[in-house]
Amino acid sequence: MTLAGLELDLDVFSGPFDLLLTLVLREEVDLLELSLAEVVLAYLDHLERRPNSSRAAHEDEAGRRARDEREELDLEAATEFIVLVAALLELKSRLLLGGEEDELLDIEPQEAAEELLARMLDAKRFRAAAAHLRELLAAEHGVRFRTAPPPASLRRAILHTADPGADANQLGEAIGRLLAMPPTINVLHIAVNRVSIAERLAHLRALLRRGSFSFDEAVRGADRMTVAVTLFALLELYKQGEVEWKQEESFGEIAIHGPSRETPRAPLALSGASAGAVG
Amino acid sequence: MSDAWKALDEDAGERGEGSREVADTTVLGAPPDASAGAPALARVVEALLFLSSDPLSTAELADATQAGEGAVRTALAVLAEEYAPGRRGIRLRELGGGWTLASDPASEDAARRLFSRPRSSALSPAQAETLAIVAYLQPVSRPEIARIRGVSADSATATLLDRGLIEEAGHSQFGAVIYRTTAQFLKLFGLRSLDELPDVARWDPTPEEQAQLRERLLRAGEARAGDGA
Amino acid sequence: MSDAWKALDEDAGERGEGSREVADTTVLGAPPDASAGAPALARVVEALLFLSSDPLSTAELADATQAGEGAVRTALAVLAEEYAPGRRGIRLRELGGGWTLASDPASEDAARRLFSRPRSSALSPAQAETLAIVAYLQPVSRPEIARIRGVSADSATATLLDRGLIEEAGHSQFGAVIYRTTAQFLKLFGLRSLDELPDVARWDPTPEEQAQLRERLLRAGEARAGDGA
Repeated sequence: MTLAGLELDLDVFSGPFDLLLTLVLREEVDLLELSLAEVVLAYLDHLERRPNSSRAAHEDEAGRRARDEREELDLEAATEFIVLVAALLELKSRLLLGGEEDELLDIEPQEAAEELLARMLDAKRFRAAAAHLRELLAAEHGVRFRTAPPPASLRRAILHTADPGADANQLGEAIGRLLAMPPTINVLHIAVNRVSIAERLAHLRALLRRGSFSFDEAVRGADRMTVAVTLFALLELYKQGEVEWKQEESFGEIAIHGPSRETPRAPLALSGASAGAVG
Repeated sequence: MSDAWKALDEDAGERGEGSREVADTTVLGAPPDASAGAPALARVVEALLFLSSDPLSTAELADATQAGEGAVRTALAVLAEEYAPGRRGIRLRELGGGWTLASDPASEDAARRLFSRPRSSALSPAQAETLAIVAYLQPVSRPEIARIRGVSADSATATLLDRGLIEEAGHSQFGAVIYRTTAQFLKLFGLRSLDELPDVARWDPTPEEQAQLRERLLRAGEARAGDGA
Repeated sequence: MSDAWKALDEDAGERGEGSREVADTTVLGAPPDASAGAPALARVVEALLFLSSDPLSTAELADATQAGEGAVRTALAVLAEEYAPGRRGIRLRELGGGWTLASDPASEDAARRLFSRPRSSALSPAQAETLAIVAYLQPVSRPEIARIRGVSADSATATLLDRGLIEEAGHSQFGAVIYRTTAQFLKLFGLRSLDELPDVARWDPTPEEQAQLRERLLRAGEARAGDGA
């Protein structure tokens, strides 16, 4: 099962996968118009279809067995496909994002191959280095270190004579770093509506300050993405112990309020939450 | 030295612990004639005493080594001889119903010089940030530290606790551990009190802000977290 | 005791570094009957190694004991012999830029029974790969790690941070957190320093293999219809 056998029938291209790849690398097919998800789906169909469709009725038992063996997933071809699609995805994401790496877009097949090669070598190197590290760690199996603190008497003695050698200014510097707001990133060129968790956290905290509220209120008029991110933010607040909630029945209203020590934490029916909120 | 150990080993055998001794060596897989060093069981007991920060009873040692208590007592006798006062920098002591290794008091001056000096490794950025948050906002909870830093502070917190710069100061109303700095912290940073912490204004990137330090740190931390997500 | 140290120090100073072996036997080495125990400086060094949870460099030991580095090295040699593998339940190791005492692996079974948890779990493949990238390329940013691995390294990075094997080393010019390995990493992996990691080029494919790979990639890019099917 070679990749050459993969026939595609897409909006912008009809023909074998190999040809598509060539055309993309030569910029004869616009990568931006190509749905890579469709390519992947076609490949999966291709994998599923092959054994049944190709099995001839008159084949004898031995012939069929030999054929079955041949038709087991060819790992090498599958790996190659994944590597190539990954490369296409990266090229496409660069096209979509634009920016400083523009010059890399005009790459020739030769350059594309070189870049892929460099990447595969890097991956191979560090996989091998990782195996080495695991061996080192295994060789140290059973070696333990003492972690006990110094005895109390010695600790008191140490405190008594400790040298004031540390600079308190580094603490002020650290606070200064933490006070700096991150630069606002220009996201105008991205069409997708962006909702940040920070924003939804702030929104929920603002609602919380006014008292209790329902999840529906929190996401009134919001799109699905905002609803999802809001739910995620709510879970985060719950994890931090800043909110508690109650849902009387599946798909029912989720009542949200600040923490009270009396109320035990109740698990949230997630399906109910999203369905109730989105619907 | 090894002769002394061997003599004890033989002695133990003669005293009637022989059968256990054999069982020990079988279990632990050491050759019966450990001529180069301590007998196998004594070595394992020594390692356990070395690793444990609390005294270990004979019963605990017997459990862990799967040897008899008699054999463990023999091993402890071997170690007691080895660690007799004046022989080593470490002593074997019986304390609170158990056995423990402790440094020889003769090394106290050197230990004080070693530990009272700021450790050679400076604070990592993560440690400095965590310590700064605790110092300026104390008491402060672990989730707050994580919110301000935008990443988990567990490893940095553990190191600061380990170095005695911060300590636990109870729990928040939500059950999170809260932290404060220690007297050791003041001493090492040359501060008489927390009031002497340097004024943050010098490093403040947006000095015109009037809001409280805590609130501003949380806001910036959340902005960073939202940015990364 | 300070007199004894002083004497040792002077002695070591006179002999210089070249004659360390001679110094071992004639000055500090255990007398033939071995009944007297380790010499004073070796005992203090032993106590400091016992007390410290981090490896101690020769310089730190010399500072704390107020002895010369030569004398400290001699004392370490005495201890190294005492703690030679197979002799004791404790070993002297040179790790992470200094000297430290560690348990002998032969005691691992008993230690696991006593402390009822394994010393440390092995690394997952993703963690090992991330650690390898940090170890070889440090300081390295999170996006760089993700680029090399081809997948996000967030969870592996968090685990490695939490286990104290890597730490933050500031921020890149674009604001990404950059990482480096810790002394703990060296210690747990049995390395004296990062220099002991083998050259990463050692795992490169041969030029022939690389040529073959390049060939295959090019073919995949240029293959025409009609080749297969």
